[in-house]
Amino acid sequence: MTEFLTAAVGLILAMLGLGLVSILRGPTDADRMMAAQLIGTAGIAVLLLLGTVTGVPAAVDVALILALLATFASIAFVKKGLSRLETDGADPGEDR
Amino acid sequence: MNVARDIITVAGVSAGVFFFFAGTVGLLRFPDTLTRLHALSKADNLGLGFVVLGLLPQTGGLRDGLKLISIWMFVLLAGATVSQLIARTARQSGSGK
Amino acid sequence: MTGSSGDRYGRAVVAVGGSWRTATLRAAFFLCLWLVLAGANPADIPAAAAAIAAATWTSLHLLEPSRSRRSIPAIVRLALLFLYQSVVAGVDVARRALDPRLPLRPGFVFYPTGLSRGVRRNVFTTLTSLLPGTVPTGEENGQLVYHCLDVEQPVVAELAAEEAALVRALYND
Amino acid sequence: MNIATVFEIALAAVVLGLAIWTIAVPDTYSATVGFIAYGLLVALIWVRLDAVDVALTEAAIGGGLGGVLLLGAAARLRDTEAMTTEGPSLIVRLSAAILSASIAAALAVTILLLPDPAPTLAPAVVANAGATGMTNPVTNVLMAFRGMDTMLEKVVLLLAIVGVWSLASDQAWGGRPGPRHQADPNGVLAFLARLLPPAGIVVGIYILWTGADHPGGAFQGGAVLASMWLLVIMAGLVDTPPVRSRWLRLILVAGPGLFLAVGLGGLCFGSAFLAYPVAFAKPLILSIEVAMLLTIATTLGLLLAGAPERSAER
Repeated sequence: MTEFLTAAVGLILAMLGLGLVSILRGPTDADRMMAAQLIGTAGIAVLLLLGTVTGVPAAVDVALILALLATFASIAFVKKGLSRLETDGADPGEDR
Repeated sequence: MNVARDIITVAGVSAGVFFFFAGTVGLLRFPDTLTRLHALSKADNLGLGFVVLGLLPQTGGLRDGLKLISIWMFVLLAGATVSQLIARTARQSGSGK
Repeated sequence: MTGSSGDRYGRAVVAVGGSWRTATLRAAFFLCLWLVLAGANPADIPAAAAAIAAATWTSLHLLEPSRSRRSIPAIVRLALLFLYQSVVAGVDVARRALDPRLPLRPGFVFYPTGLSRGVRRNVFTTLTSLLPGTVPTGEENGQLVYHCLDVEQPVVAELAAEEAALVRALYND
Repeated sequence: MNIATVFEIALAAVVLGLAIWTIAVPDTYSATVGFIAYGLLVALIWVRLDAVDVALTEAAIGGGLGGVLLLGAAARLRDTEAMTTEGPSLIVRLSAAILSASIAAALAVTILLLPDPAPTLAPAVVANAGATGMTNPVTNVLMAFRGMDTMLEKVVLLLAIVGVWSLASDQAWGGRPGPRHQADPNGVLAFLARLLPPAGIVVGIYILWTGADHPGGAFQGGAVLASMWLLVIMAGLVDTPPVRSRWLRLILVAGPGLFLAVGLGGLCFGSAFLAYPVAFAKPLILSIEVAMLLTIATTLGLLLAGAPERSAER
């Protein structure tokens, strides 16, 4: 079982790496914004499997933090940093 | 009993790996930003869901299982809202057409 | 945190006074979350109480209680429906990604929703972003704009069915 | 070759590849995104090395808050980058490369020269765990065995916030930090900022509380609370507090202040500075950690919000 789960971790990690290559290549910023989301799913899957394989229950807590903070990073990507907020406007097309 | 558990784990985790694979293939093959976003947000969320399902029999008890499920719920909520924000950015910058 | 405390306290009092029921329900939810995270341990009571109180207070501040009636069976049906839909959505994307011909007919679809702007519409778009082949990309002229992988699918009919299920479960007023 | 080794090589390859990409990419925004992804992935390495406390901190700081700080800087730089066409000169690039390479080489040599087994105080830490009544060795080291270092670190955080505030112009002094964030109160961002923070508060306090016996602690918990606070600020639901607020300043000094008070108490009634009486060690440490949680969450949030820019009146 351990061997199987370790192999699964390796495969998901490889998928994560390939996905990152494709996302970070762009061409637009919107593509790159998906990076945190990709890590938020694939990275958490790796962590949960790793926690089971190595018998570290606290890995689940790291996954929990990653779930919250990958969201936070994604939102920061969308807002492109705190200082640019006023010029960017959050959603000019939506309400007015 | 143990065999049944292991079968669930193998099946769940394999399905999870398959969906991560499909998601990455989609990221590589789909033509524009918004279609790639579909691949990422749908396939990877389901992949994580199946990994969680597969790990449930290996956890120590009910609470650990619920903890895994609640992590998946957090990811689903985050993925569903963040993908809308990214989609809006992509549509406004006109790359989705 | 402090500068605007006057009006925020005022609003909190109204919200709490108006619906103790909502506060209790939310506190119960956060209690469940704590129990799932930390387990039931008598030594944890002070921390759990602080966490639940802080979370409930924040939640009442940020999200005003809704007054519409909820139906538990309809909520369960909604949850199962969306769980099923998210599996279908994943399979759908996987099928399209792995098909050598890459069957995509992407495009935008406009959907006129009957839900009011704000939390209701956000709940709807968030749930429908789990539907197969659709991602909500914002609003234009009061209509929701969905990006679809395949515009030939009956997207608008499906969305209308989801909206009806959501209204039955949460916003039946 | 063992299957676990294959996995470790894959992990190292992904992280190293991402690091090289981050250095090589010319665009600042892309480099920042790469760096945040790198921070989130390094957390996986720490879990693999059984250093879960470090993994939590890396995820919280490297992936979350630090990345957002860099994004803010990148957004400012992007405006100026558009005007300046030439990059740094060849000599600057070369000397930066030589400097980085020599630091990396020195680290590698040091690690290779370590005796086997490496010198460690871990057995001593484990043997004395009973002294505080807490079973997480990292918390024992941070709060008891090396308590002085931890206290001074918190003072450094306080100095950092004073440094950031001192960048304010005279008119804005005492006002609200950062720009006022505008976002549609009915939009998706506001929706997430209404739902997620309450759950984030429960998680943050849980991370603090579990730190006594399992990986976790005030810093990681505080970082989670700070990011939830910033999420609400970024969604425009609340404004940053004016820095002249007395309550705010009280919270900022609460952690180090209580730490110092307990330390002086040890000097007066006990044997040494920061010597906890054995019977009260755990409650004292826990109350310091609670005060620390508030201080760290507020300090990190304010550090990211920036210098005061607007007067307190709306």
